[in-house]
Amino acid sequence: MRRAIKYLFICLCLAPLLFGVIYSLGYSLGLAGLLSDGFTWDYWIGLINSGNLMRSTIYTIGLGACSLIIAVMAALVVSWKSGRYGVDHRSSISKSKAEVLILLPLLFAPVTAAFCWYQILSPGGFIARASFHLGLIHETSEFPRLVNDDLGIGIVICHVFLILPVFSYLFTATAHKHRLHRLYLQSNTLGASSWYFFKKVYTPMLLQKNMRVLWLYLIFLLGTYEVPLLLGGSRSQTFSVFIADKLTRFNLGDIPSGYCMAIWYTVLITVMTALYLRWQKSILW
Amino acid sequence: MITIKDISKNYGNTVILRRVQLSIPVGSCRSLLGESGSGKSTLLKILAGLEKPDSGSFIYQGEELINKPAEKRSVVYLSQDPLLFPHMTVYDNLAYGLRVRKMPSSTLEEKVITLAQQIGLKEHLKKHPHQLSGGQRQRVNFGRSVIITPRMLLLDEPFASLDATTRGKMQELYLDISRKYQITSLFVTHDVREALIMGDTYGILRNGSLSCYDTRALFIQQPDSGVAEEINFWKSIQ
Amino acid sequence: MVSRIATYIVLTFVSLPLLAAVCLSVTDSWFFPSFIGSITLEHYKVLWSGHELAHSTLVSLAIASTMSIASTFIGAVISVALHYGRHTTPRLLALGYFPYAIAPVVLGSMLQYYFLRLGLFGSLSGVLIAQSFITIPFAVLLFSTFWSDNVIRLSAQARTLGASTSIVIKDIIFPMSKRWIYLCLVQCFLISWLEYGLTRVIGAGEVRTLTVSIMSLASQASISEAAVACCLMLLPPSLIFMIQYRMVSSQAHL
Amino acid sequence: MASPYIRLLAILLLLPVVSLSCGSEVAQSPSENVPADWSTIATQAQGSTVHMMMWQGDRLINKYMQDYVTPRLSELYGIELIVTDGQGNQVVNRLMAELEANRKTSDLDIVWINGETFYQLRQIDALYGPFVQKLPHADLIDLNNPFISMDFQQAIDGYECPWGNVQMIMIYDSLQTSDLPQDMTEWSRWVQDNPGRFTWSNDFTGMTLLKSWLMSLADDPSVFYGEFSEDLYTTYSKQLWARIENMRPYLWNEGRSFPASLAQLHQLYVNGEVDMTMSNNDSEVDNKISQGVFPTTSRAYVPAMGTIQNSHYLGIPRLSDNKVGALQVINFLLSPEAQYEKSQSAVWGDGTVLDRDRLSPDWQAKWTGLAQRSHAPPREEISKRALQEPAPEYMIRLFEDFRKRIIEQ
Repeated sequence: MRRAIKYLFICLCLAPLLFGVIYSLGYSLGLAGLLSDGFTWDYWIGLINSGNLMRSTIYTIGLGACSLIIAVMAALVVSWKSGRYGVDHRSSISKSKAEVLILLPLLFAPVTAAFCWYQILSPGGFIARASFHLGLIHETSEFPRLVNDDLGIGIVICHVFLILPVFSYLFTATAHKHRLHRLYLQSNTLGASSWYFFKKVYTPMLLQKNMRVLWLYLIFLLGTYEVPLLLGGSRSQTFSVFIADKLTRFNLGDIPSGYCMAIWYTVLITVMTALYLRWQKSILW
Repeated sequence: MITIKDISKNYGNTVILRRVQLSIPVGSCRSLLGESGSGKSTLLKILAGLEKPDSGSFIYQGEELINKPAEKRSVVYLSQDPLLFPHMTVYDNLAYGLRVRKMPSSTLEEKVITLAQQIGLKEHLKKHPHQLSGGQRQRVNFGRSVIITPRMLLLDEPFASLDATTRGKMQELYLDISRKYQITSLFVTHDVREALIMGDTYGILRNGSLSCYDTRALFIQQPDSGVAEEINFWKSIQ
Repeated sequence: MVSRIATYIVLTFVSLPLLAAVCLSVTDSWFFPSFIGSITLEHYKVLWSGHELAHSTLVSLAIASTMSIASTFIGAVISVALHYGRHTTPRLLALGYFPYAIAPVVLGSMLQYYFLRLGLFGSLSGVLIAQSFITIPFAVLLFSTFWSDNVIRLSAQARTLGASTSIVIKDIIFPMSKRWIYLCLVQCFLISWLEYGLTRVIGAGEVRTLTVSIMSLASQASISEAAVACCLMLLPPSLIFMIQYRMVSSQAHL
Repeated sequence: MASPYIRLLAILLLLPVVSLSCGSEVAQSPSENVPADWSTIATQAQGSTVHMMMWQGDRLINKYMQDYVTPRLSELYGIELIVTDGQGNQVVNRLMAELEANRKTSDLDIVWINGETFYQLRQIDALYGPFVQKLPHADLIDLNNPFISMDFQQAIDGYECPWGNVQMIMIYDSLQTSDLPQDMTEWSRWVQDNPGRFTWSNDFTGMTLLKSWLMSLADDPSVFYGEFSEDLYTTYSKQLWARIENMRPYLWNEGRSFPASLAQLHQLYVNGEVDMTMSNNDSEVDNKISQGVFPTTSRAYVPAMGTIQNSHYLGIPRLSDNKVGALQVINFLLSPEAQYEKSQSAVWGDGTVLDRDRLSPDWQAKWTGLAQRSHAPPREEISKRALQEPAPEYMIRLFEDFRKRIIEQ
């Protein structure tokens, strides 16, 4: 009985992935699908030659990394502020309220956040309207493009919004756990400024302690779909948008290349997850 | 009589227990002297039924226990830190073994109160474990095991984490109660004095091999029992 | 001073989308450049007249509650099987990360064929099964943090006192794991509640949860309705959050 | 310990392979025995459930289905109609996946399709037919009208039933814009005069505009009628891309991106980011004004170069197991009653496919009294500027080349 349940767990974890990859592999090599005419590498070669594989990879990883870096920097500052290093403890802004508010994004589904940010950032959105009333712009075309742009600014903003509370909480908790407050006082008595401590002790220590979590979030960010779908530009597509797009495009001949990309993405994620687990192992096991 | 024969246990290539033999007359206590890593915890877990030996037998009054699951053995394991159920009161902790055995609540209550009196915890029955001191907790742990009159009690350095005074008191209490309840026990410790105080017979576990000594004299003569060193120490400071 | 400004900027940043959602859900004729159109509660009123969004909310609630209870139960059973009375290899648990790491929409696309073959495509049961690929491993991973050395030793102790496995689970494991069970129920509910990709692909437009509705309303540019859906989406997590916050702060007072 | 794991892994690996190879047998369609006479069909359809997949991107259309069609069907025939959301490409994807999975029956009984969706569904043999002539109301259809009997230059051959007929229109705000471009040359100039104020969506509607432009580049648009011609496409698309390339810096966002859907384009228009939007439904402007989405000063026009008029259709998947129910539903949707309801601009504003001369005098009278829409020119007028849909390959090629030559550059 116990053994059976154990195998059930293994199946539950591996079967969806294996089944999916095998079908996709079949499709991408012309072995499955209604329009398949037997084994061929054409779809793979086509995908690589079109540059879409490289472009999507770079674009997706770039967006993920940017979002992560900005969110981490912001979260470091937030956790530093909420830790009240070098500030009187009875400091002004009510601690609990601000700290509760920072958790607000946790309530948002990615699709909700993407929709709201679209309405805020688009050239006809809230910020543009406010700028208009403030006399900063006179018509919408003067407003900088923040959504559906090629750089993915809107995507990054939305991602940062979604993960900022996680990292803020994580950093605050880590700092608390490792008693960085005491280290701070220690470093003060040694004559270091707050900024110096922040730069040389606080940041490196928190980053080092949470490297694995950051890696895990990078993996998650590579797979976000709703945010780039609503906020992304038309020129570059992230993995998931590309895949979903190809699989449901009118051109039935495009479907295999969608499956090629799906395999490439799955392999990438599997390797990254395996690295994460190995990393965890070297520390824990 | 409790007889343990040829118990062996290996983890991979590491030998933990090597053909351990031992016997304890019912109602008496055998002290087992062993350093950490000598295999004493594994031995106790095997006897409690929490781990399976590679070979060997464990016979209580002619009945083979080695293949019985832990809950059917009535052999209670008492560890160094008192493992009290944190979500239950002292009363419920003490009554636990009896409830499992479906004892009617009137007899149960009587038994628990008597025992609580004997271990000096009558005033604390409604408290939760985190409200007790270390010594009190160990007393609950001990009472909880004794109350079901187990076939055998396995004590794994039960007083190691207590301070010297409490420890002394606990030793006295244990001797007192175990005589009253006619408990058969195997008492593992790394403290020679405790081994001498608690045991009727003795043994030393070294790297998975056990030597038994049925009289105090034989035990003291053993060079690695540490008794000689203890005596020399006291002599040297006189 | 600088730090105060920084704090206010961050706080504005995190609260903007909520304000946007609430504003848009009560506005009509939101034409540029008017900041807020005419205020109306019309978009909420339709919810009571059997509007599609009301239906979506119920579907979402039903799916999320089912997933929450079922995954917690199955996760708990698997967890007991893996951990009870022994130390499990972390290697086995590590498998639980894989379905969790892959993008749901990609996973769904790759599995669509099998769901079709099994007749589960575009059905509620299909969506439930697909979501369980994520929630059950998650529940198992979450429960694995419960099995501390202390728990394992306490259950061993109870066994030597005569308690059978089922009694140990009832008397010791269950009461001690209440916090994990609560957490698991909440988290699985939220995962399912916030899920879009798998539900869209495997549900094939026939299982219209709130997230699916928001996406289709947003791409139809039905702004006000999408905003109402967003506000509805925010409700259950806010409630859970408030309860949790109450619990934590009331514990702090003790 | 290791061996059972390996065995398990082997099973896991093999299972999908086995299930894939099973899928290669030829799919059998369910009983093709749809009765020949209508009364039997009607009896069998009584009380059944019909699943319909259609684009649900419009509030009014959804309302028409939900508040009118569904209750009427259950009232008249006891049929329960279940409508699910799915655009053309999703319909193709779904039916194709069902065939790939070797399903015996489809989950869908009716699909709302046209143009390349029809073309592709025919390609993969996913449609049941011919069935149109079985429908009693088919007699009322205006099959002489090439805009109805031909779908993207492909004869419908009874494999899909016309449902509605629409023409592409351009929508503008009469307060903001007065000089309206009438052909591609004027458009280029207009865009230069109004930089950043025009764009189109990278979807069906946007491509329909490109198609209209493409056809207007030829002296006689009718050269595009008939089968796809590579030469024709190459010649005129070269001109088209060159012109768009010139136009590009003056487009919205300097032509660096295009809205992904018509809805996004509508939103740009509503937000005042662009001066024009467009629609394949000539009643859209009235619809959107009545919903409070568009400003009331919005108007529609059809440029002199002409725009594409086309019809949309209903098909029955080959694997549907309730074809009789589907036939009954489609027959109802073709009825004068349902068509009349649908053509009111407050309801949907969809052009009818019925030939009015064949209707009973009562219905003819009713139709004549139908309130005209107020913000778009009358249908009779705009259909003078109607172009036929060219073959579906033009659309597919335009899509691909637009992405390669414009978006990704």
